[in-house]
Amino acid sequence: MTTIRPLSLNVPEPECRPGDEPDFSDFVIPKAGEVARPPIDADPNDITDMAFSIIRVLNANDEAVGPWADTLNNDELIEGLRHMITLRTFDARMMTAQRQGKTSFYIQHLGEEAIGCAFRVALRDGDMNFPTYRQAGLLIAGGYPMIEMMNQIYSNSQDPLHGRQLPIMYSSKEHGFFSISGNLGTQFMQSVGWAMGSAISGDTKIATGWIGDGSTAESDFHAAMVFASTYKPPVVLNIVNNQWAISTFQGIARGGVGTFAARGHGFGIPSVRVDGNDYLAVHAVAKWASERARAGHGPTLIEHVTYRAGGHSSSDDPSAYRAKEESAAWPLGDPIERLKKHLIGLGIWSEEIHAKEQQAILDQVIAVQKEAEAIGTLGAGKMPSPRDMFEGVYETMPPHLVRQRQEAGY
Amino acid sequence: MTTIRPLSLNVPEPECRPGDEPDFSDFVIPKAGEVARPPIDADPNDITDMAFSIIRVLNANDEAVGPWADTLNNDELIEGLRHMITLRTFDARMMTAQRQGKTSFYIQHLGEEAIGCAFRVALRDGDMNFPTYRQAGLLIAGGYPMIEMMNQIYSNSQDPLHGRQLPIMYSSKEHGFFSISGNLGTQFMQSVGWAMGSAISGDTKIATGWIGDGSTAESDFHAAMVFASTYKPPVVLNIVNNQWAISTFQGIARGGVGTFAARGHGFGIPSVRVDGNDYLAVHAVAKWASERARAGHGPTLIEHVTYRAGGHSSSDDPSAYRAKEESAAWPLGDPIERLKKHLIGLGIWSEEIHAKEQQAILDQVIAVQKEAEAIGTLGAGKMPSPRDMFEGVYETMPPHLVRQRQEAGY
Amino acid sequence: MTRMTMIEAIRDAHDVAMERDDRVVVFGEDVGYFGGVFRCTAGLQEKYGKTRCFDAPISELGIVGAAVGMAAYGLRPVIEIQFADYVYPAIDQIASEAARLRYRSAGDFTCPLVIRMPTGGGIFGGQTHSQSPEAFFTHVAGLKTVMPSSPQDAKGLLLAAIEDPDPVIFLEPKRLYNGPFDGHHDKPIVPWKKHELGDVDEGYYSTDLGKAVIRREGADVTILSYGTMVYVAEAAAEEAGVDAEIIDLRTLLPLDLETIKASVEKTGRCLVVHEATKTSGFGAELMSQVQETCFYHLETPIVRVTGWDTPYPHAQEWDYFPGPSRVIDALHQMMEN
Amino acid sequence: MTRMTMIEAIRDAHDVAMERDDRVVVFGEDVGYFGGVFRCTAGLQEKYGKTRCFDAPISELGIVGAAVGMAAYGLRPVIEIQFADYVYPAIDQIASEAARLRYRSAGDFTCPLVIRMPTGGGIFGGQTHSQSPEAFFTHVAGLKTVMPSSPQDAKGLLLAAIEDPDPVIFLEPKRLYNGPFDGHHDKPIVPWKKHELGDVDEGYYSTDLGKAVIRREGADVTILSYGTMVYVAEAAAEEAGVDAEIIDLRTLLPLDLETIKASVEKTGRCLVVHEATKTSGFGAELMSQVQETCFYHLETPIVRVTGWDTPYPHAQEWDYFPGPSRVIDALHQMMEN
Ligand SMILES: Cc1ncc(C[n+]2csc(CCOP(=O)(O)OP(=O)(O)O)c2C)c(N)n1
Ligand SMILES: Cc1ncc(C[n+]2csc(CCOP(=O)(O)OP(=O)(O)O)c2C)c(N)n1
Ligand SMILES: [Mg+2]
Ligand SMILES: [Mg+2]
Repeated sequence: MTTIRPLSLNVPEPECRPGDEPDFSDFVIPKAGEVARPPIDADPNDITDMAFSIIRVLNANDEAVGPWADTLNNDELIEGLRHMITLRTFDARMMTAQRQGKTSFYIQHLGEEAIGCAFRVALRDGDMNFPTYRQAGLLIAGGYPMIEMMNQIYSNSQDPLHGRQLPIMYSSKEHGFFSISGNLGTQFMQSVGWAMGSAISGDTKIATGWIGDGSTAESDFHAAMVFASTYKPPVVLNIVNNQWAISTFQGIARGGVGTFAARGHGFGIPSVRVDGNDYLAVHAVAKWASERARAGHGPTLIEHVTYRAGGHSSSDDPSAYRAKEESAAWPLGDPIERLKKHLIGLGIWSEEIHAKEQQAILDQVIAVQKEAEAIGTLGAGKMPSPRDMFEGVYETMPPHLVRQRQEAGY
Repeated sequence: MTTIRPLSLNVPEPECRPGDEPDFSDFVIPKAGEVARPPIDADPNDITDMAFSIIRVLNANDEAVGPWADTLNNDELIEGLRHMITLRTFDARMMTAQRQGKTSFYIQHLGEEAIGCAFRVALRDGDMNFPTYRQAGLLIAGGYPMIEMMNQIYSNSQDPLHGRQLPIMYSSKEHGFFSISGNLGTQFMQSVGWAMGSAISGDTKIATGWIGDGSTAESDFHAAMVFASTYKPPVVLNIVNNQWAISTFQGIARGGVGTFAARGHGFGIPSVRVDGNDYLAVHAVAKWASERARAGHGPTLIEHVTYRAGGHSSSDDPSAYRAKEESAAWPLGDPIERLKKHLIGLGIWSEEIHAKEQQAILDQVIAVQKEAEAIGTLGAGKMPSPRDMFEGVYETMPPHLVRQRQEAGY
Repeated sequence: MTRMTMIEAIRDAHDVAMERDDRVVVFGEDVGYFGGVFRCTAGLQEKYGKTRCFDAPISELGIVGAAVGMAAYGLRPVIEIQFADYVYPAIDQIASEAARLRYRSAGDFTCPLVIRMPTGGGIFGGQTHSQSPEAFFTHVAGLKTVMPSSPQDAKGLLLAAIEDPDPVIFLEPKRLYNGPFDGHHDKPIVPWKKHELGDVDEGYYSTDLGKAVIRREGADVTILSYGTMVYVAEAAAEEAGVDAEIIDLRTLLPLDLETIKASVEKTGRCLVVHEATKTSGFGAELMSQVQETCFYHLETPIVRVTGWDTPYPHAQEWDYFPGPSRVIDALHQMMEN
Repeated sequence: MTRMTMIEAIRDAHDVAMERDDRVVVFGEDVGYFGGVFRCTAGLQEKYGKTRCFDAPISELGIVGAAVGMAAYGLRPVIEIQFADYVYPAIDQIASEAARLRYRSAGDFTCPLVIRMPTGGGIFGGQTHSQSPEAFFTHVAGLKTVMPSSPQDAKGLLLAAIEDPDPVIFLEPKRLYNGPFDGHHDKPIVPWKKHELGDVDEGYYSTDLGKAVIRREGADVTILSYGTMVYVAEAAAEEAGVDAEIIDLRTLLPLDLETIKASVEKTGRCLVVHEATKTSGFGAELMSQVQETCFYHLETPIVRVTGWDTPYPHAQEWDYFPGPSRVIDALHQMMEN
């Protein structure tokens, strides 16, 4: 018989708040190359341990080691580095543009560039990504014109979304990038539905779903897992664990389980964790999971372990809720630095080339930015017409909207 | 490189549809007594295997064996048998009353009586259950007056819910039975919230949440697991896997994972399966889980493995979607038969006593039914006043409802 | 022409659509093997196979979310929410996603999707098998909302909804599934077999969304209604001996304002009848639009007869349900001024 | 009296309530350590501890569902939905559970619960940071719906909501958090510090739910509004030179019909102004009730000025937002007839 003491509520707290010493000592990081690479038709029950380890390719000396290495050749690696530099440069410019009042809002990827950039390379044209607002790497690496992105961010007259959407809520069917929703989680379930559609149609295309650590608490996450578990559609479900929601650390969503990847075990879905700051590892895992999907082995759950080095968005100041030093203390380092060092180690890159490349990309981004700003920025220059506000609510405008448009004077 | 074949959708099917031979050979049933009984503060990670086995106490000869035995004395066992007989008798009478048009709807427990009846005995007064429509055993075993249940079923003038609710949607705070919602799943999350309230208040009361196999697909299931995993409130979360939703077999909700209990592993919540047709096993597990909760060790997930021997509700004819023989073929037998044989084996019961007891209970139920029907049945006799329809929407009736009530002529 | 129940007509519409277009897929709770708790999809799985008609897990969110994804892929999902009362878990996927996908992607992605749901009371279903949530949907830009009142309309409107390039909420008055119902719950039930509106055209045809129909011509008062209430209004007009013109809206959004306007300008009186709760019900929008467009023709205030602002009770079903007597009272009161 | 922003007034209301009543617990996304993305709960965790003010997982369903359970237990949860646009995942727990618990259990269980959410546009938040979903809530029997327009009202109404025995939806016009806004987005921002309605009583007081307030007396036309639009209406009346009586409803349900009736009977004209989309918006209900109660006093049709029936666009924010010029046009048009 238990003696009865008063109960109390457990409210998890992060190791480190402003003023504290960052401490990642509890954060176990397996050696690169340590995790085996199972066949794509492995029985989920035989690989449950993968949800508690981390697949890593680049070791402490930035050499590619182990069974997940060698999925990319040198040119592809250099291309990958370019993509990441481009995304980071683009982000830096757009953050500044937002601060200058050229747009209302921005979300950057600082520290998380490897994930979208590497993943996209493992996909085929025709596959569809259901991204969060922090996966523009899928567009950059997918060759989506930067000018379209900027026009969207500036809500100018050339904005492909006609000024209707918040900045960075891109959409491009052609580039396999599903329209971003401001409502967290919804796209995760939709990615499973899209993949079910592909399977029903006897197609060969696959879908990828994306969600953040905090958003795994949303209902859509569960629905996606249930439907993926039951119908086994060709979908790769990605959790980007960048350690923080907004001011809320990942422990509030994760609760009493070791990892987010472990959520997959309740559904019999192969679930793995990958070093999200390791371009090679992300690509290898993306390749493995998408091959599984395409071969008809069904869904895979991937937890990308990374760190949100910047603020949540242009509206957020992280120093209010986490130690400034935490970012520097993050043990998995910086994805661009690591790939750069790897390429230098391979003898196909150097600090000089890197500096030149950065400058070249910066020039390119600035050139595109000039072009976009010449068209217009939010509220200045050429803007989408107010008339357009009434278009596209339905394929054909119903009478009541026509009346309203006329009432508005358009 | 994978060769690309057209994809196809996996749609799970039950082993047996009307016309097929029932076949439960894939259904692994561990021997009674086989599963160890861990301490209540066991590390969830050390007992994950419990989600893939089944805790059973009564063996093939209906003897109580193993570490989960001996949680009840003889009188309590006899009392338990009486509760189950009472519930089954009550159900039979009410099903007939519904067929006779004395009420609109009914849901019976046939084959599942052990679960609510045994569980309630392991709880204390003050604890709160958040039941489904198929857990009236919690009321019967909790001493809730049968007359109140019948008045509610008949929606007569003495209906404690004033005729507002569908039959069997009982509510009794005094008896620790939360108002039943017709919307599946919602109560599961609320049970976690209630338990959080108890913990926040430094109380010693615990909550239990109840949900069906099919309803685990609902969003509320996920929310409940997330909040339980994070705040570790004193709650016992029960999944009643009776193999069927309505016409949909449990495989559609369960998907590619072995058991529903395994869902708990993604949350670090101790998760066990129990033979839901074994009164002793259900009680032992309920005792273990509620002691965990009360001692501050947080939530437990329990999958009660049982079989819905009757139709889903009075509106359902299961022969349209499953083989009539399936029920008889169900390997875990009938809870009343099994406890009866156990008591006979103990030498404290006999077929004669059983028959007498059944008759006595039947007489008692019939007496109460007469009493209830003397007051009224749906649409006949004394009925709740239409005026009451406008009461209780808010504590004090706002002006617009007063106007509507007057317009209605009351 | 065949006499059919509304259930048979709905099933037939599915059949015709699936036959004509491989992209049409049907799923929902219990819709596959069993064919739906109301049997509206019976036989479809057998005929078209498990991957075009199948059972879904009990997750309205998942059902709608999956359908949004499939629609974006290029299919034309037709899904069933078992009861309209259970649509709430899916509201986010409907209001934030399905309804806005075309707009927010500037037509890059679209969402041709039909969400069917049995609606309304009169079957002693209590609080959670009786609701009429149409007002919610009409408030969400990007959705169309339809409610048929007969087998012929149910089939034609459902076929039109399936062909529509945008998401359509298709509300089925469950009290009309097997026969018309005029609110006289004590009278014997009339099956569709005995009612001319049970005549359904064979094969393919479609009934335009956004077009109301005049069920009864009249000169003195216009009754705006839809679903079950159309029959209640008809009975009430007869019994009240009032020369009422009864308009069955059929589509709530887009609304056929022309037909409404013409009628109210003719009669000078307007009565709105619906089963849903009163406050912020769709009747409020109807009253507002009539008031906005016909104010100077109105001889008496527009009146609404609706369900009360309470949950739908069980025992008091017929006190809640806005039956003929309440409509008759309203008609008499209106004719007095 | 202290000058406060609406944010400070809301925080103060929490503080006073938590001080007075241990049963008051506060949680939601980012409300704990950080004090909320709009800082409405800043300092509460520090003062009252982690178990009375804490961060919740990102599950609106879970937040409301947990609160329903806590309320049934006996606590008085005050929860925040980070933006009203994100309430949809919780609609089932609100409409099917919180709203009906008292009724369906015949008072055996109750649900004293406040659900706060920043509402409305004017901050370039795009489709998912700008919505005004009040109409949904007013259609659900069992809920009360409140929207303050000033710091003083925000504090008093929030304290009343927390003490209310039933669930209250508390909509906070985020454009008014830091100062009044009359729709002239090109003019410099006025902080509450510079506005008399920024004067907030210290300590405990409460403002009755269900009571509107007349913000401006007038003889020629009654303007019914709430939230941000009250200031737009004031500016418009001034600029139009129309002697308008402006009623700030403050509580949408229960509605203060007496005050509305008295005013419209006096002025003979009624203009309804809200930011939400038009069709089936709360304006429709207001028009209907005015029409039902004041028909014979109306000299002109009731007019509504609202957001358009589209999602809330980003670039075209000021074309969507019903600003002073649209209200002025409506006033002139009404005064002409
Ligand atoms: C349904 C919903 N609830 C809340 C929000 C507000 N919100 C926007 S981002 C965010 C944090 C998300 O964190 P996470 O999922 O970890 O993604 P990350 O930003 O870290 O990539 C929140 C709470 C929202 N957009 N949608
Ligand atoms: C939200 C919601 N969706 C659908 C339904 C309709 N419905 C009632 S019971 C039921 C099946 C539930 O099956 P399960 O969870 O296994 O419980 P059981 O009846 O087997 O005890 C369904 C689909 C509902 N009541 N609520
Ligand atoms: Mg995150
Ligand atoms: Mg079941």
